Amino acid sequence: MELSKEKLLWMYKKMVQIRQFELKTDELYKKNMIWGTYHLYVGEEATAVGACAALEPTDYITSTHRGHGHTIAKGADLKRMMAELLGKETGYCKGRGGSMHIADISTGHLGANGIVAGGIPIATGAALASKLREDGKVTLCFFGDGAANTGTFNESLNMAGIWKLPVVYFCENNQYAMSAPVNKFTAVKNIADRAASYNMPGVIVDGNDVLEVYKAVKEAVDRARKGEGPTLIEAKTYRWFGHSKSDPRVYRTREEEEEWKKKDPIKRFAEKLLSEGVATEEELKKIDEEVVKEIEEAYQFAVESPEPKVEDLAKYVYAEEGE
Amino acid sequence: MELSKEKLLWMYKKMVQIRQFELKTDELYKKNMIWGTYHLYVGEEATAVGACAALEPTDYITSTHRGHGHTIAKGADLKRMMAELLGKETGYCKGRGGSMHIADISTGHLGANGIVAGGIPIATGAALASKLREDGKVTLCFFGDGAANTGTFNESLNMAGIWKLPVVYFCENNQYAMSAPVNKFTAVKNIADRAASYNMPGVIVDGNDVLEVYKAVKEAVDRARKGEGPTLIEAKTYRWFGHSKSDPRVYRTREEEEEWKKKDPIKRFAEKLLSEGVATEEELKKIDEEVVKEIEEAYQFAVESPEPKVEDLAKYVYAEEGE
Amino acid sequence: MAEKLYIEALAEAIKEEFERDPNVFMMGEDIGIYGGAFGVTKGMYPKYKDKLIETPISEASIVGAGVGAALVGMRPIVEIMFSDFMMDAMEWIVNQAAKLRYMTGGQLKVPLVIRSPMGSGTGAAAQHSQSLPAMFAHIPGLKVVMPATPYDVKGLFKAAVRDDNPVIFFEHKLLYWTKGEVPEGDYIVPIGKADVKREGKDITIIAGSITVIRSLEAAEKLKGEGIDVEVIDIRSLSPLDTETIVNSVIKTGKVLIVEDDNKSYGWGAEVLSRIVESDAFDYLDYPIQRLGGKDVPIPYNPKLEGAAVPQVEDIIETVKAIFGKE
Amino acid sequence: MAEKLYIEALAEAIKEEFERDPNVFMMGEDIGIYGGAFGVTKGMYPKYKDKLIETPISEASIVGAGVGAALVGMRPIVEIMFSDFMMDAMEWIVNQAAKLRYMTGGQLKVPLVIRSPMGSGTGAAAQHSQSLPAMFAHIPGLKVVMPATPYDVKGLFKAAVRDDNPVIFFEHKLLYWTKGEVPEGDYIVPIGKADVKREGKDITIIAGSITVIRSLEAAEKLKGEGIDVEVIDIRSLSPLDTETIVNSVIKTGKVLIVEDDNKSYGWGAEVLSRIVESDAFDYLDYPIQRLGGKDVPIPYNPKLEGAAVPQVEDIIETVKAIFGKE
Ligand SMILES: Cc1ncc(C[n+]2csc(CCOP(=O)(O)OP(=O)(O)O)c2C)c(N)n1
Ligand SMILES: Cc1ncc(C[n+]2csc(CCOP(=O)(O)OP(=O)(O)O)c2C)c(N)n1
Ligand SMILES: [Mg+2]
Ligand SMILES: [Mg+2]
Repeated sequence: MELSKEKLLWMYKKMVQIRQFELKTDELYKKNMIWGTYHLYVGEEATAVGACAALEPTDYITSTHRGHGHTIAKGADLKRMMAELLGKETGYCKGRGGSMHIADISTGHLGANGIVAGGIPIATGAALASKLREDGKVTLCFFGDGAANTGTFNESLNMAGIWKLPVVYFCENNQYAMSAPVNKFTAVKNIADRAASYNMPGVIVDGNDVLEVYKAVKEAVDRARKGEGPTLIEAKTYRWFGHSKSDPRVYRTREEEEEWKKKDPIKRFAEKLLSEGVATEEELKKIDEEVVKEIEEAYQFAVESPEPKVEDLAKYVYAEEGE
Repeated sequence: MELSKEKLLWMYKKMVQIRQFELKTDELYKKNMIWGTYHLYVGEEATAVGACAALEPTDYITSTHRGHGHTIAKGADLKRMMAELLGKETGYCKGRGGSMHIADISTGHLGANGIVAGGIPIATGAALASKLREDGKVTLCFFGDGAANTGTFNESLNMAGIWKLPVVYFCENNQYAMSAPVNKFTAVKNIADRAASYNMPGVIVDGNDVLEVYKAVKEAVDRARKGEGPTLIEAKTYRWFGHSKSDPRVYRTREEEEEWKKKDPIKRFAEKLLSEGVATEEELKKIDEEVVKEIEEAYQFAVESPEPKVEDLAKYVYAEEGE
Repeated sequence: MAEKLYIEALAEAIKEEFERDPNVFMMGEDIGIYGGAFGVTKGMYPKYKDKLIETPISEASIVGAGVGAALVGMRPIVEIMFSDFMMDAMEWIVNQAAKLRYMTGGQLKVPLVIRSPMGSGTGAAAQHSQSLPAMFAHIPGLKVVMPATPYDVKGLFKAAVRDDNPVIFFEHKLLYWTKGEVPEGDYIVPIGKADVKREGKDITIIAGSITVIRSLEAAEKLKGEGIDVEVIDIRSLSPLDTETIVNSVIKTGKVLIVEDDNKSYGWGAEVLSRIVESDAFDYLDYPIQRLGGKDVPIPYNPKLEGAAVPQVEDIIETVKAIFGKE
Repeated sequence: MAEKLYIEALAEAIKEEFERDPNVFMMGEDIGIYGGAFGVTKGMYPKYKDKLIETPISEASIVGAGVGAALVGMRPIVEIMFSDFMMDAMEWIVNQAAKLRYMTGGQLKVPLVIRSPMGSGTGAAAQHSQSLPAMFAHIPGLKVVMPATPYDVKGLFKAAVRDDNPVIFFEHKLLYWTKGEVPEGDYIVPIGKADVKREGKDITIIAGSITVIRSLEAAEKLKGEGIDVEVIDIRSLSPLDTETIVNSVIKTGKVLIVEDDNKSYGWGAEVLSRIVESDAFDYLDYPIQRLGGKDVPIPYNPKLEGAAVPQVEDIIETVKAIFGKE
């Protein structure tokens, strides 16, 4: 493997962080500690981590309703994420946004979005800004298979195509948009095939293989940074849990789920790291334990944090002068 | 030619009607007799006529801001069209709609539309209705090259693709969307290539050859009627005049315009009819003269028609019960 | 009469309309086997398979295709999963559905129902919690209703489906699991008629959708304070039943308008204006009060979220203040 | 001071902002060599080539990309060719631009200007003629302005570009070719301040955009009738300058609100409500009157079109009726 051990273990750790963060989220929801809804990322860890590993810290991402994974992979603080889920003043959104709206401008994260495809034009605009300013930044736009059927997919990819914007459209095809199977609701075999409509390369990757994801994104990012324009990448993966908090998954079989769970991206990566001698079992175990501790700390931080004050309800509606 | 002489001469006549109607419109506008704006169809006669010739009278079309040609080709009454342009109570829209909103439900014309791509979802919905009711009707959706970059293009063609709707998406690529050259604003060489994204055939035709247009549309309509799904057809053509009433055409050269005018669809068709012995010069001349008379009659009708009454301003906002 | 949940009454109305008219069908995301995000079509799937057209995530074209199907004689019901997502379809609501009839001089008609849950109170934050009926009521050509009770939701839904105009049909999320009496079989609640949900002589509360329920609760509690509250359920914003409102105001002389929309430029302003412009004006013995949503996006934190829209306590306090009790 | 056309003053403001701040640029359809549908950017093209990003017909993504560029520090100006087409971009205006700051607890900001011509009077019919600022004023997080004069359009445009919030900037089409005094160089007209465009003591007319011009003309003619009209240009709907309005009403005791929006659920209702809720209420010696657009889509025929919105004659008649002159 061409990547340094440090980087590889960073990737491993991020994937484990995501998994553990999501499991904790689910636990807290079931304990009635999380308000509203949430969309778990479990099973898709390789896509966020592989993609973000190919970015510079100053590069931008846009995320989705299923955004915890992207947010962690781009480098956000688990404490402030957890605090946000608990609606606390110390959260990334000061408790105003919750699960679907976490942004972290310090790591180039322009925001999760409650609107399907919400990030597609936003990423396009961020990339346009980079082109106008020649700041050398690349924007990576995460979106789901369902988002590929929305209007702005056509509009924005066309814009990126004609302007050769430094943007990577990264489709996480987890086989379903809520209850809608991708092959029944999408009139094309591979979403990546739609790239041909926009004068950009279309690339399909195994979304459960973090290194394959990394490689494809790295190539696309390099092209983008060199001014050669956008790429559409489709990563085939699977969400293990229901769409959101209360989804009995009547639209798919338990067998199908089991098939995909066999392709667990974390397990696969761990096995690769071990078999290629990059890391020992102890090293990985140590990481796993570190993560458990971090998640626990994040949880403690969140629980102990204060709630926003009701009298501050109207704060942040408008930016004040000089803010 | 496989088509009957009667049909061929009908096609010729329709093309001439469109041309003459538009020239009269331009004249009336310059005499300040037409309010608002209008979008001339001159140069594109072969696309409307070739396409509508392939439809049954009970089939549906949706049209655009540049809709006079489609409306005439689908069989509308020139008198009521002209009356509409003059804002008269006898017009198709009782003077409420004007150039951009003519519909003629009696000929299956579901309306011109002032919104670019306005007809795309509407046609899709009409075709969905036909599929649900199994009424054997086909909907043909006219739209411009500019409309192919809008959001609903992606949404609607995807829907038609997954549901195999009886609809023909007919793109009149007249090389410009207002001042925007298609090759600069569309990130794909041929708009028809986008069909691949929607599991439907994409067909490119010479939009200045009425018979070629007819043939391609006929094939698509037959497929649609048999339940084999939608088709995307791109007809390459050119508008001779400015985009709308007052466009000095600074975005293109007079030479380019002259090149295209050499491919005058009416002249080409006339020559073909003559050279293949379908019609004599006298026959065509007779048609030309008939049309001049019809246009003049339409004009007289329009001029002599009453205006809507101001006290009827709020009529037609809502359908009343039992209407 | 049987007690039913709001969501049951609505589902009943949908199924009865499916049965009544072969032209009625429904389009929307996840409305098939999943039963819709709020479960309105749950259990309909095997039986009404042909009536439930499940769509990709394409709000603009879902509504646009609804318009197209309506133009050729169908009577589509479009479900928009959260009414916030109507913003993606505004073109097809405002520029197409609302105007096609007028623009064609009465040639076309658009018998389309767009039904959608609105409102806050579920922790879904700013993009999934708005109450925006006032925006739609501003557009001529649309009818806008927001039934508050199981009885009304069934009757108004049937009226909406049978109406030859586009009807925007708002269902507040928190109403789905409320109960009330619902007759078996067919009945209509006419669009454009307000309803006196509670008679009273001291003050008129004008409310709509969820705020009707909250106002009724407040009214019960205010009885203990000796204040006899009349609660008018506006039900339909467009057309607006000014007459019922005016009659009540003439009777009570005091008005509180309670709306779930953001207060500024909300529907309460129009209602207030109509009262001021009416004969009732001279009967007012206290300035008209408006209690509306705060002018903020809906926050996630539950305490903030609750504070963003009028609650029962807010209504009670405001009424008490009007009567000088505090 | 030089007399300039509204459209010239606006173009001047755009160019000066281009020069002032490298982060300012403009996106829109046909804004390059064509100069925009109404000619606002005519002649800018060769010099400001890099500042004028011409887009495909993709309103949703034009606004959405504007939001994205704004998030990373640019100050985009988006031209929507006709404000009716904002309906295609409502998602990006209402659910994104207006809310991103709030939803992220103040982390993000969206310094975006969306400017667009509105209104009827050009025979463009229902889909190209609406005045809808009230819809946008209902959404917290947006600022909404509609300058009526060349002076204001330049100053307010600069304020809008420099504002850190999304500003919806409405230009009535019929104003482009009106004239007025415009200073050279930089000046700001603050957002959120109404302006007394004409002082008078007998009645307050509250108007915005085109209706300001019509009200001023009416006021001149009413002078001959011995009626001294004060005309307030509301300028900004959000924030709304209640204070200036209230002060004027206290002075005159009579109010006519004249709006180009459809009257029902228009901005006039909010202004009326604010007056009723204010101290000015007790100073009213005549019921507040609203003159608004008729609740119809804008028709094509010029006579019908003219009748659909308040004209100078309508204003004069209404004022005269208030003073019992007819
Ligand atoms: C515009 C819009 N329509 C509908 C929804 C409701 N919704 C939220 S997530 C979702 C499915 C998204 O599927 P996909 O894009 O594949 O992402 P995934 O959930 O699979 O990660 C839907 C329909 C929404 N949030 N926004
Ligand atoms: C949604 C929308 N955006 C912009 C416009 C303004 N407009 C009218 S026609 C037109 C160009 C359309 O180009 P095309 O689709 O190629 O049709 P053509 O005019 O060439 O026939 C534009 C931008 C509009 N009417 N609707
Ligand atoms: Mg998915
Ligand atoms: Mg074109």
